[in-house]
Amino acid sequence: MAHRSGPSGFLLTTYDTAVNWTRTRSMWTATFGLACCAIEMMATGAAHNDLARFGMEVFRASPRQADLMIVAGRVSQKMAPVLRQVYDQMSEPKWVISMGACASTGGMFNNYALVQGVDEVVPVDVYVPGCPPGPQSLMHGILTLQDKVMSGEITR
Amino acid sequence: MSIYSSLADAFPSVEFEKVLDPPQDVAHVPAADYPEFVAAAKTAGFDVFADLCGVDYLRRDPRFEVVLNLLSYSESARLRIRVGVPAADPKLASITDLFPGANFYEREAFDLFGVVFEGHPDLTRIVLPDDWEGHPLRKDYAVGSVPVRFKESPKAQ
Amino acid sequence: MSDTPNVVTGDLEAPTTEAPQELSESTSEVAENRREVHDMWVAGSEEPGWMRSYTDEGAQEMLDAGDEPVQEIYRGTVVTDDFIEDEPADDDELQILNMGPQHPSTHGVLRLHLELDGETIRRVKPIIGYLHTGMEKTAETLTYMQGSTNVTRMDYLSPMHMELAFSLAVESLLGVEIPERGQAIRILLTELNRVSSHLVWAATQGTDLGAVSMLIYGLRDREYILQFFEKTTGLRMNHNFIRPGGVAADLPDGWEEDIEQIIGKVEQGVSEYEELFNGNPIFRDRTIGVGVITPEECKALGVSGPIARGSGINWDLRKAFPYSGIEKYDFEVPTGKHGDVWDRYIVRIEEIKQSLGIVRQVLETMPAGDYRTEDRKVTPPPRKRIDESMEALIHHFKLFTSGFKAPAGETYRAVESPRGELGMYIVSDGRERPWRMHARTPSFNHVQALPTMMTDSLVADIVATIASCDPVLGDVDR
Amino acid sequence: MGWFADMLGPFRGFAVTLRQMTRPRLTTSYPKEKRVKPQRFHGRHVLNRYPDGMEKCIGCELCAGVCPARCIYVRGADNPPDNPVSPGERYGFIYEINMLRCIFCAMCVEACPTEAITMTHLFEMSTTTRDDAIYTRDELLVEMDGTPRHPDPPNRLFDFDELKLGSGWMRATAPGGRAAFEGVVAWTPSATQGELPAERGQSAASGAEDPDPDSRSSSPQGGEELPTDPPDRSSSPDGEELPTDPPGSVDPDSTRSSSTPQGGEELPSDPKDRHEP
Amino acid sequence: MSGWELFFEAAIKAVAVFALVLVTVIILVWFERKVVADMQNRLGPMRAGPWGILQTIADGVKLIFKEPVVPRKVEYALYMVAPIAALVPAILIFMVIPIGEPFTLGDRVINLAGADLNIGLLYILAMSSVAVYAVVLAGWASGSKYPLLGSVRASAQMISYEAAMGLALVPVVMFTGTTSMSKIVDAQAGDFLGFLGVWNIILIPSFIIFFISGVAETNRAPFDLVEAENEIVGGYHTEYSGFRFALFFLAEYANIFNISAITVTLFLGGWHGPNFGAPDWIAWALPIFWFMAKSFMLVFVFVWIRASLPRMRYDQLMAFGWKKLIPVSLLWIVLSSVAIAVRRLGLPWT
Amino acid sequence: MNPELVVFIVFAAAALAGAVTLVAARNPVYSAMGLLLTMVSMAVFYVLNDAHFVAVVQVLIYAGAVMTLFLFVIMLIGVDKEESREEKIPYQRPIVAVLAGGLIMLVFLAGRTAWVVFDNGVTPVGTIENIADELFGTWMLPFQATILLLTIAAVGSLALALYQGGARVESALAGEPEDEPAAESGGGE
Repeated sequence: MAHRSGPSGFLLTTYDTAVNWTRTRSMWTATFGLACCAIEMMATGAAHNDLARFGMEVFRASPRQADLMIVAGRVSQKMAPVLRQVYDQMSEPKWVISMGACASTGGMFNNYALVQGVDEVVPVDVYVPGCPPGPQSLMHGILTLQDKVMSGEITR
Repeated sequence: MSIYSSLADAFPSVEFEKVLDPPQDVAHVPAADYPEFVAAAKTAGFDVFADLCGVDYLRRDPRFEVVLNLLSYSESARLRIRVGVPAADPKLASITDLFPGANFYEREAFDLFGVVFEGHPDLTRIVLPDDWEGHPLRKDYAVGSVPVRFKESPKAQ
Repeated sequence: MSDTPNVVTGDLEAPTTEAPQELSESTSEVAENRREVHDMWVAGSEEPGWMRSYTDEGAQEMLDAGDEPVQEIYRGTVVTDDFIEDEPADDDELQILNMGPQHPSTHGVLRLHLELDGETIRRVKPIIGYLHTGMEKTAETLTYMQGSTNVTRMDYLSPMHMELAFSLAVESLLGVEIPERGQAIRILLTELNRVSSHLVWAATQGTDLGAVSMLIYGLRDREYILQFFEKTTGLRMNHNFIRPGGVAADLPDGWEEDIEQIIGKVEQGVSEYEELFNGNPIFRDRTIGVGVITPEECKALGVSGPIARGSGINWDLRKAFPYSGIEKYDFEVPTGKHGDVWDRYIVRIEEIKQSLGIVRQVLETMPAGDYRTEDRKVTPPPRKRIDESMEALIHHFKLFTSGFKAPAGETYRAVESPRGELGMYIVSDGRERPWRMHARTPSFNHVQALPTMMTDSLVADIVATIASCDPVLGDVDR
Repeated sequence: MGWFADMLGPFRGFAVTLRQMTRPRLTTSYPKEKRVKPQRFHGRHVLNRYPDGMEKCIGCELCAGVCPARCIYVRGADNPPDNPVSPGERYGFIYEINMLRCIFCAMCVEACPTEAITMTHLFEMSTTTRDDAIYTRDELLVEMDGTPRHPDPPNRLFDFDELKLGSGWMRATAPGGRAAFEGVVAWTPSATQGELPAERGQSAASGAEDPDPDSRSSSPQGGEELPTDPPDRSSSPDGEELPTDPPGSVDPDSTRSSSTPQGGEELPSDPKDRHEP
Repeated sequence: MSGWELFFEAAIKAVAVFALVLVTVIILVWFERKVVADMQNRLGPMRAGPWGILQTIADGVKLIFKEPVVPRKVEYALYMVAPIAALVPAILIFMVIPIGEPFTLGDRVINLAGADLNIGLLYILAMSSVAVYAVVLAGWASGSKYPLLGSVRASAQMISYEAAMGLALVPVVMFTGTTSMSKIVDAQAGDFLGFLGVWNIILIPSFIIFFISGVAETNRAPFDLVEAENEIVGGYHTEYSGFRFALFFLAEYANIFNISAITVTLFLGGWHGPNFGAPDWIAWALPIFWFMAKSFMLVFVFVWIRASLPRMRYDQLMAFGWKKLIPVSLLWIVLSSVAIAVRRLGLPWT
Repeated sequence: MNPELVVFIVFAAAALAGAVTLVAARNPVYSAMGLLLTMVSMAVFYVLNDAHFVAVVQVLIYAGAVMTLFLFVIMLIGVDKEESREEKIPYQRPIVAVLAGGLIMLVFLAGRTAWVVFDNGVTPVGTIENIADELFGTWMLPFQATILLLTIAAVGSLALALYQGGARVESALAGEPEDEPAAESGGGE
């Protein structure tokens, strides 16, 4: 969609917007809970914060059906290939939220065992600081991602 | 406490040391006596396996030490067993036949310190990938930290 | 097995079947396992070959940034990477299933290597290390002052217990006494933490057995405790609140009402869980007689906590080696008989009630006074004093730049965490950082005991058993 | 009776789930409404100013030293004599926090001798790049009126009510464990927020019967003495007078209500007023 | 009436039924998520349209535009066929369910059902027994182990409960004397004491057995071991993504509604219900309303069960089916046939 | 050209394709699917001939139950194994050729025969009643005897299977070794 001039441009834009809207409203999450952040991710899904409001309570155990991978927790050197593999198994379009200090940069564990930032392994769309980020911080990250998705075009 | 003294009588080569906080005994066991001592401790009542870990006293001889914690439910007593392991030949008998619970702990000590437990059924790396080089909890193994990223710090440039 | 070298390495140029490991006595077994690894790694069969060599037991380093995966995905077409040969069919009955490390019911990143005969499990091998964080190494770089931030992230469901064990160990090295109020606050927070941890267990146990609402209910009731923790410590988890020398701050205003509210909410919640599960025939059938472990096995494997108590071992460190003044409070130690999932369920539910009882006693008998030792080598001076006294300012600077020194020696202190005996072994060389810090974490033993509980049970029993062990992988791998 | 309960057993679970439908829903609809955060909440850091606009940071690097994640980078520089930035000799001319490393343990807040760095209730820090999460001095410094700067002001989720609150942890840890110092205002006033009140009703201060901490032998090294005159009338360390506000009158959770500066008029005469160069 | 005329009528009805199934599923998914949320003190979907009413549409459109990955090891043809094989029986079953009162158009009576087969019940059983193929094929064709486990579980489960389901229907057939769905509905017309419908609900054991088997046939909790997320990841649809997964999703919910609708038709009086003397223009739609209302009430029960019960284990499931449901339904057949015989022929000693 | 003919042609082609698949497919699952396709097509033919009941029973019993069991067994006994291409019967191919020729001749002969069409005015409605009358009236005793025989055969074959390769069948059929669910399943159907 390089050229979007003329009357069809409007249609295409509407089409893009509509599809992106569905994507933001129905972003199914791959369960990639690793450590502390996973517990907060669960808490985000629980009654007090309710991820379901975003249509996101559908945690898919199978990465094939997931749109979003929330890397929740520290990624060890041993886990990194698995992470990459789960990412590869997800079908396009897919997004990654790096939740928490450990996933984003290694956090306070600046040592031999951890991958210092999950963006060394998979492309990350949104970083959520916090250790662990509270449910609302995570939701802010999700909203940031939704903004990002809405502003982009359909890639496929 | 009789449970300690009976052990002390049986093993004159073992040095006992009293610790007050928390009250318990620490046994300094020569590596040669280690499995027999553990077996004796088990029969003496310390039949619960609690903990096993390695320590690297870099500049001391023997350089490594394996620390074993046993527990007695009946006497509410603890026993800490410290065994020196020389750096040149870091080998120690495995006690997995006495305490199956030592299995993972010995693997961990092997993984992180390189202490080889002879007679262990499956002495492989446990927490680190199999192809890892080195034993990270040794003192001569670097922490492996990377510089923290800043905008204006000299390292970030 | 060995005729498909590419399967093992995924590398056309330099095929090798040699597993790069030293001192391994079971290389062939590992290699054999490796061939199967890709089948069931996470969800599917389709693993690009380049990944396989790295994924087998984890990898030390990642691919170069420019290295693209071999796999090409075309929209709507078959993914082809034809250099991987199809494996020959198995003639034996056993099929190998890799559960995890990313599986919804392995509570994090535990990986189980299963040999299945139909749906029956013949052999289990837990593989851990996917969350190895190097905390024991990090602890050697942090001062005792900062140490709590490190240990609190080990067992992320019971951070207070981790902090307490660390603080107790450091205090036993230092030989400082904690004021009564500090001790009472510690007990209050750790017992609340026990409740919140057990609530997460209840949530996961329920949801792993398929009762989806239980996940929400457990986390819902835990939220009240977390809110209190947040009010007290400023953080919902990983509090860094119990420190060597006492606690970081006093309880916030109105804490009594909060505690009353928590007790009310959790008691109501627990009664609801019992209503949901106790009489439910499906739940009973799925838990009674499942995942049995005997007291002898518990002792030999070092299994502690509710699992050991579920087997009938009447052992609780709070009774046997009381810490932090827990002996002043009145509580029972529930035990089971059969050591199955059901008994552990009963024990944990009862422990929630007992802990709430302790919390209520603490609420009633909270002493006044200092909540942190006033040893200036350990505790920073009151902020007011910094302005007034040069000495206080020096203490402040000294403490926050280099921390405090602990006398040389070694110590092992254990507390009863929600999962069992949580010990902290610290070797000090007389400086302000531990020479060696080792955490004896209960989940480590429990994961080790999983094969004992699981062998010859069904696939569905795996999840029930894992959930009833309530392992926290941060606790296992550290 | 027992058999009856047994028979009902399978169905009692249904009653539980059905009962929930009559209960209120607990959900906070986040983008529309936010959870009320407690005073001590550890949020994003800010660098504070004195009421006259001077920066509080003196570039002493205590925060950087104590940070377990090493996520703070500070460089101090001598104050320019003609236009001093901070009241002391030095000021922090580079101050960066890598929020993605930060674990929000608030050790920096405890360490800071001048209360320069405190934590607000801001929690919305998600970024799309790693660099955006590195906060520089410009972003961390509060405005002259004490409002923290936010890197993304047009953000629709921006809540101005949250901005001026915070520093609860600094106040909570100020007594250093001593009951007698609880409720003692021991910090300098900040820009327009004036002198922040002590965290209300620290229970020992309001209810302790131990009147004379000097007689105790629990402070052997410090040799400090209690302040002779209580700096804040409302919360005396002697514990004889109760705080002027009854403890229940203000919801401790409600950060909004307690955010009003209470001691503003006392500022000029405060003895600890260190901001005069 | 020529063959083509019939053909077109059938075609129109088929399209209408398909549309109805789609719309119902869209509402159904939203309904389920809302009800489950309500049972868990939550709000449920809120941000897709008002009260999240467009949630299902968002899900569906998103899935359609998602990349359908086809893993390397699949059996291509069967992998592709399986999702369709899941949806077709679901829609075919719905074809025979009368959703409202027949009305006359010109000189023809048009049934509000796709087709009014005189062997409707058997047809339903046949179709639901074919539905298992989708699950089995999906699991097998995926060429990976979790789906295979799921499909093995599915085939055993669905065969077992098919038997119980069929047996549960025998008393209904005996009671009403027909296997045509519309005639079964007709047999439940009229009321008792002025307000209670004369429904087949008096065959309560049949009703319960049928509903339980129906829950099992649709692989819903507590019988959802086929796709038990905590055990075998996604079960048979683990390897499916994009719109193929959406087809499975659609089929599952269509089946839920089917079971509810069949139960309503067989036991709860179908579209019968009080009309409160409503005017004609509204009385026309009232049967459809009653039908839908009753069906959604049963859907609510589905959701309620899911929110309340833990999942059964494989062996317990089989034991429950073979050792409890089938013997009970056999016993009930005997009892009810005796009762019916007595009602028709009188007591032997009179 | 009426719709019935269209339907017939389509499903006749499907039936043939299914039959060919059944014989030709290497993978037993595909063979089973081919058989399934043929059966369903047959059911459609029954419908075209107004034999609704037979059609439904065809689907219910053969497609629904029997084939599912086939599949179940095929999957459990190693799906990945290909059928052996070895010919075990001597002179297999010539025999098949002769038989095929005979079949084709039969079809031609059948096509030339003048079929007697009964048209006694009996509407196909009520087929169930007719069948039931026949089964439970006229042929009551043979019917029951057949049931008994089939049950015995099922139980016997299972017993044999259990005797030879015990573990497999046990775990295959229920995952519950202590019961004999297989025997029950024979009775239940």
